[in-house]
Amino acid sequence: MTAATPPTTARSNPPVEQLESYFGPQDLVRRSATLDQPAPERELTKVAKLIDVTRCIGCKACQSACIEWNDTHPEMEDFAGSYMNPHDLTPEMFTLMRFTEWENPETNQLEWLIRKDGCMHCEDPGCLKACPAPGAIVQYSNGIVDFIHENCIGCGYCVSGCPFDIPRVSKVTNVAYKCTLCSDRVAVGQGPACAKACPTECISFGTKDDMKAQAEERIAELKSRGFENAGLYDPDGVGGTHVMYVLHHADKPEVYAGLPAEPRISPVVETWKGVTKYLGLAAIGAMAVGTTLHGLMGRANKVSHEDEEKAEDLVETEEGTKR
Amino acid sequence: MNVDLSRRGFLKLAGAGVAATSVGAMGFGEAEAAEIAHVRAFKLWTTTEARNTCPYCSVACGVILYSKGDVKAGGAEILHVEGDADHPTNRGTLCPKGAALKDFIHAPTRLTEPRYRKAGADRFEPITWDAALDKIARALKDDRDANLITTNAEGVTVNRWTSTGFLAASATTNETAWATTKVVKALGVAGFDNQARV
Amino acid sequence: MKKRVYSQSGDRIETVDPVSVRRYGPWTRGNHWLTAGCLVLLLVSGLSFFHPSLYFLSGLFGGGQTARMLHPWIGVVLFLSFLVLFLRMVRLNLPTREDGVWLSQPGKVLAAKEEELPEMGKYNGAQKIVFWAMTGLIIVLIISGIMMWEQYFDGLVTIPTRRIATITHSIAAVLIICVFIVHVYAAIWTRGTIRAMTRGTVTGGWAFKHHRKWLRELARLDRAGPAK
Amino acid sequence: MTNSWTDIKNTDLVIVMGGNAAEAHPCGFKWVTEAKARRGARLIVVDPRFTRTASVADYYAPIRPGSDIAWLMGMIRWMIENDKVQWDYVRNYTNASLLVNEGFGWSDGLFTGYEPEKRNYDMSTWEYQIGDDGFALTDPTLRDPRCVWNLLKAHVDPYTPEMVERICGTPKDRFLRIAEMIGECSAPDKVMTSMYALGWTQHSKGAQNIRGMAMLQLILGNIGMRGGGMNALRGHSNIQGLTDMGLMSNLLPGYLNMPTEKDTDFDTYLSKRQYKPLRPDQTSYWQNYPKFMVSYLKAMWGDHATKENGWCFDYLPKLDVANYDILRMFDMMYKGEVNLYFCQGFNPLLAFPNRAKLTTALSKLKLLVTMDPLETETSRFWENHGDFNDVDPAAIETEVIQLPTTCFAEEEGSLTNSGRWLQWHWPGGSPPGEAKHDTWIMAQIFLRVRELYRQEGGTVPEPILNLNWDYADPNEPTAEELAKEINGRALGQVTDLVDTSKVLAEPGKLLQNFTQLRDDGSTSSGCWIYSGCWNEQGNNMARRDTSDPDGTGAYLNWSWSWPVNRRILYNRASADLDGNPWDPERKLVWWNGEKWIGYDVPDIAVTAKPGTVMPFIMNPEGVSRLFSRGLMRDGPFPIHMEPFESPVANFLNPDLRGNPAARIFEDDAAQLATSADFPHVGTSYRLTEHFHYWTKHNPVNSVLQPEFFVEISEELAKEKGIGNADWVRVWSNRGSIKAKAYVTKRLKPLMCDGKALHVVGIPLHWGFTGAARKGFGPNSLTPFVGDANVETPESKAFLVNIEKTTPPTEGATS
Repeated sequence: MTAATPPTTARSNPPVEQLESYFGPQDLVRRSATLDQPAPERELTKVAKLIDVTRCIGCKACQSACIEWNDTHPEMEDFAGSYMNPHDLTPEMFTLMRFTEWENPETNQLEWLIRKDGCMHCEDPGCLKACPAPGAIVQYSNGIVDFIHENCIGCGYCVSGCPFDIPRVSKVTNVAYKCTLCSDRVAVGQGPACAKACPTECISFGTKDDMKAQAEERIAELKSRGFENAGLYDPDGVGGTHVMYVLHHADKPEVYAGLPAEPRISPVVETWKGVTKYLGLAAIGAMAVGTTLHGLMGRANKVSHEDEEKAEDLVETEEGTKR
Repeated sequence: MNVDLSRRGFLKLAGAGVAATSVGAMGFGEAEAAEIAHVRAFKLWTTTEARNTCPYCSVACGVILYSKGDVKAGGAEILHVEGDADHPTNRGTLCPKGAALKDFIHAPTRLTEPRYRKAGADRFEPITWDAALDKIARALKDDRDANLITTNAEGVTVNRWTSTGFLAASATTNETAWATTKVVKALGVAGFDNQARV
Repeated sequence: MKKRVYSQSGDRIETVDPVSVRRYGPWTRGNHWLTAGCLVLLLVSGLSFFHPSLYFLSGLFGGGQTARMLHPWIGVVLFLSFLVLFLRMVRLNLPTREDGVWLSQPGKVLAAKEEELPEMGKYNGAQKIVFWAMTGLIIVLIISGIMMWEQYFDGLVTIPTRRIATITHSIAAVLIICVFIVHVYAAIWTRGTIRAMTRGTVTGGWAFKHHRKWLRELARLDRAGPAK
Repeated sequence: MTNSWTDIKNTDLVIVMGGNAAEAHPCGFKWVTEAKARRGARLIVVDPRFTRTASVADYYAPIRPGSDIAWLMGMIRWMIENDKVQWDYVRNYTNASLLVNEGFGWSDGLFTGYEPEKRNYDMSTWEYQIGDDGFALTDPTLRDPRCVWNLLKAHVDPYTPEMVERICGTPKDRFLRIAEMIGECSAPDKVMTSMYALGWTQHSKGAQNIRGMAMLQLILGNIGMRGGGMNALRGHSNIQGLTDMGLMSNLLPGYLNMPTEKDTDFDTYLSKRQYKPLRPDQTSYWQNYPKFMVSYLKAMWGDHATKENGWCFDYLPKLDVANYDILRMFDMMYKGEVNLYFCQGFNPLLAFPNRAKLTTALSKLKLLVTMDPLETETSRFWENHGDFNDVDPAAIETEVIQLPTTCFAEEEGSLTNSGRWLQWHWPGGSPPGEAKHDTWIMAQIFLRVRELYRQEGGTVPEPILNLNWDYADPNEPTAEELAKEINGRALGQVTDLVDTSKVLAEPGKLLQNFTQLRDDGSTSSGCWIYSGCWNEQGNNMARRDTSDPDGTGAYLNWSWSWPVNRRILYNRASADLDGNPWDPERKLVWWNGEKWIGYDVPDIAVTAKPGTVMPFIMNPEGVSRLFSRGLMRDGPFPIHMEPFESPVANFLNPDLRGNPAARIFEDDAAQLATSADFPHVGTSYRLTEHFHYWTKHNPVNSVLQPEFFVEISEELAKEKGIGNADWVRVWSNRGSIKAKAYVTKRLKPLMCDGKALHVVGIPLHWGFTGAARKGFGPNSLTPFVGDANVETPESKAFLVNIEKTTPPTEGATS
């Protein structure tokens, strides 16, 4: 079997002959609920998806391609006062166009901001940190954060752990789902299905370095059009992401349907998965050890024969000679 | 989606009562032997590709149909449709309609048999191709014989038939269009039009 | 019947020589062991999610999926079971002045020098603490647990609230485990205690030593009561 | 399109007006994105709504539906006033200098020759001054007051920016800003492209809207240029092909036209179509009309078509009216004059105006035959669906036969895209159940009718009995056989016209292209403009060579485009009079001293000397037309006309209603409403998630946009007490629909003629069959009137009212 090469573009035709995937379990850098994950022997080139929001026309081709590639079946909902459908990410809809009609207070112009939402593939993934099931969430050295559904227990901790509110747990299978960055496609040298489909090529895919360079060009072009605050969204708080945005208003990402300005793994989650875990175990351990020691070292609290007699006395005194 | 998992989970649940009281029975070592990390098997392996163009708008994006089975033998089923990256216009991209072409091809409301609705009926009933086509041919012949205007008041041959009309499709091939226009114009149908009118 | 202060209906002196005192009837014992069983299952399943090194415990339930599925349901059973227990026991677990005195001298308690401490009713100060700690923690656990019960209540609270619920749940769980250890250990350390929850009776000596006021009341009530 | 999708990347400025390219043609719109990103091109959107195209535009301006001509004439006025004119182009390549008949003029919104009772113009004055030599007179200095340029100046004079604001509701500052952006493209090295679609065609003066922009593009010198042109985005995948193939009442393949009763014989017919040049040395390519027509008739009736019988000319129906278009046919149906109707892949019940009238009309048929891969509302027009199709099946006597056809994925053949590329495709799947190819169905119908005529005889059976049907399997002609027939072949020996000893094609061989067509019966070709698609070199439509020298976007070896694989029409005009490219950075074709060469197939005889033969070879003048003579029924210049249903009066003449030259049937005229009862302007459009009425059958697209809605401004919502996603009723004088309301900032009231006007946006993708939720279409409301020239219905501007309401009822059947 020929080995696949890493993808450098989103747009190529998929192979129909079998190829060996270019990354696999040997490339894991993180594995959920695993204490002794060995460092991989090799370091893969980081990949990234770049979403240029300024080129996006909100056509939902990404959603369509995502459904088709991943064989999901999102439920048909209703019209709820926006073009956004489904109304939210679901276990069957891994990506979603979020529409915002925003009147720019500086220019008084209407801007229709459309952002493709979905997993950001954080360098420091909150979902993985929160996950209690060993190997249910993994991160490969190329940056892909993937859910291994067979290992998922459906607890929803990833939902709490994610700074971007992405994972969704299915009510049918009780397994969490999210964008895989089309790991199955990337493995054989293809870009993600959404990136391939995107009609205006607002979604690009390649090495993270290439994507950052491309973003720089785009930002320069946007600045020439008067978008002085154009910039790249690759937030440091989560160690950078493998899905990045070019924004016209990078100074206020919140206007794009609540894209967090400074995302990071919540301190609550950090504490829960950090200090609490260890202090908790320590407390339980200490209590167990303490009582055991007390049991071994100290004397048991025994009732003496004398007590029994006293009790009889007491009962008789109190009870008289009734019996 | 993952039927295996839920079934397995269910079986384990059934055994949970026993397991809970019998630590050794299940064995700690066996506890949920974790699946190793893997990516989904690439679903287009061993499929057949056919080059086509999107039937929707007139950008005419190149698409590749991935199928299993033999088209000529009549058993080919399309598993996936994707943009053709070689195509100069779309370069592999597709819009939300094009990207979902597979489910257009397999739409639940695709027609699979000729049907006939009697006058006044509230439903269709199946009809054979032969019966349907004979009915159509007979109706055409009778109406044409009765209503073809052969000459006008001035005696000019006009061979015009206006009591039958034909609307042509906008997504059929040029070749089908040629076959269609040959037949319709030869019959003398004046009320001939196509979607371009709209 | 005279108003009971340190005992409740069902508590009675069964035999005199030797003295045997009925402490818990079969329903109460069943109720207790149901609660205890739930707690153990919750503890085991909960710990498996708490730390990777304990994940193997989920194997006892047939795997993580079932452990995850069962845990909250067991929690609900525990909550309801404990609620019954609570209602049955709450009156005698209301704190009294003697409890303060008793608790203020832990050295004597641990050294088992109870003759130097005030006489206790059916429950001593430590038992009352366990009772109230369990009550409080179970309430916290059930509320926070529901907030993080993905399968049925995924949209109940916002994700930030859910995070707080999660950390609260885990801290409460640690605490309840500690309380549980204390409870179990105290039952073991205080010999003669466990039979109260197995056979339902304790010896007169046990009652005399640990819950003399209770014993006194039962003895008095027995005399005052109608002849059998 | 004069150009192609891939060519758009060469532009400097894109104006999307009368269309919504990002939503309706997302993958084609990619090339706008590409031009923006790579060339720094700017994008202007002019639309009543802030569309998804507008969301990525550099500049947006609103416009009232149906006021585009005033806007465009205002733009032309501004260009002239501010000297933003590509003078060399205008002088040499347009008819600016030609002198117009003294009798021609206009007043009160009407041109000379108007006959109100006929709703028609006598166009005899709409002509050039013709000299004794038979050629049109010119004044190259453009001083003569009767030259086209000066008439144009006078014609556009009323359309000041203030007047544009008053008529169109486009704020003056926005209009002027856009004028400046467009004005830059009058420089020879700056190019604008116009992208339009049904936002311009679906008006009673749709053709004039497009002419307005075409004239502006000529004044800017942008026709024939890379990155320029007039680009009709077109609707369906083969709408271009169906038009090219002439599947219309008044057309024959290759834009030949159907004879009328005045064409009493073949020679009379030809005499009116063989245009002689109107200026010296000009090509006037239609002089070859007889070759195309005879070859077509030979393709139809083969050996039966002889010179003696006028090549079977009499077999063709001759029209007594301009057009038996769909509107006329449905009107006739409505009156009980039609018995049989065929809908091949067409869903008129949702596609045509005034659905109530359509339902009544269909109910009067004896037999309706539908051929479609999918369920259609038309095939089930008799079925009750509650509010969504409120009919009584028992009262409808029409018999219906519903035939299942294959779809694209199961068939082979070519489709012509809007850039005129004929692309071959191959099947990937097998037809479901008993579904059959359309070609098979047409063959079966034909063979059975022919058999009946053979057996029984009948009225004029010859056109049927003699139809050329010599396919290997007459039951199902193959795509290859049909394509070759379209391309054409030599029936006799074809020799060079000048050097007759030179044999071009032996009998039986496929023709190289239409230059080998002859009018003596020695050639046949189903569609002359497609000649060359499958010649002796093979199937050129199947070519897949992606090479593109110097990245011009031409892709000459990818598929095949008509005519003769030319990718940009009028490309000769990309070079100046001497044959040098206007913009050296954007060379297309040029004169190398001996011949025309370049990146495209030159749109001129390759040896035609620059300066003598002008670029617009199809026109007898050799130049393009700012003044269109008698070719448009509603005027040689576009003039402002209100929609038939308009909230304001025509400022030129308040007594005029709609297009004075447009046909309207009496019953339909009676149903026209005024703004007294219907104060809001309705407009229809597509959404990117759906394709017409097809994708509502697709569960995926139904997820992406599940339910019918209408769009209204926050202001109108407030006025009517409508909340976002509330149910509303929208009604016109012809019908009523229920929809969820989408209250949006993307629609704003327009200030027109001192009044605040509200637009109600009505998307068109829902019906009562398929996977999506049941819904209505705008055609329940739209008026039954079409464009004066081509009868495209006026679905983009009509009057409605709106109120809050309760949800519709579903009906018993599902």
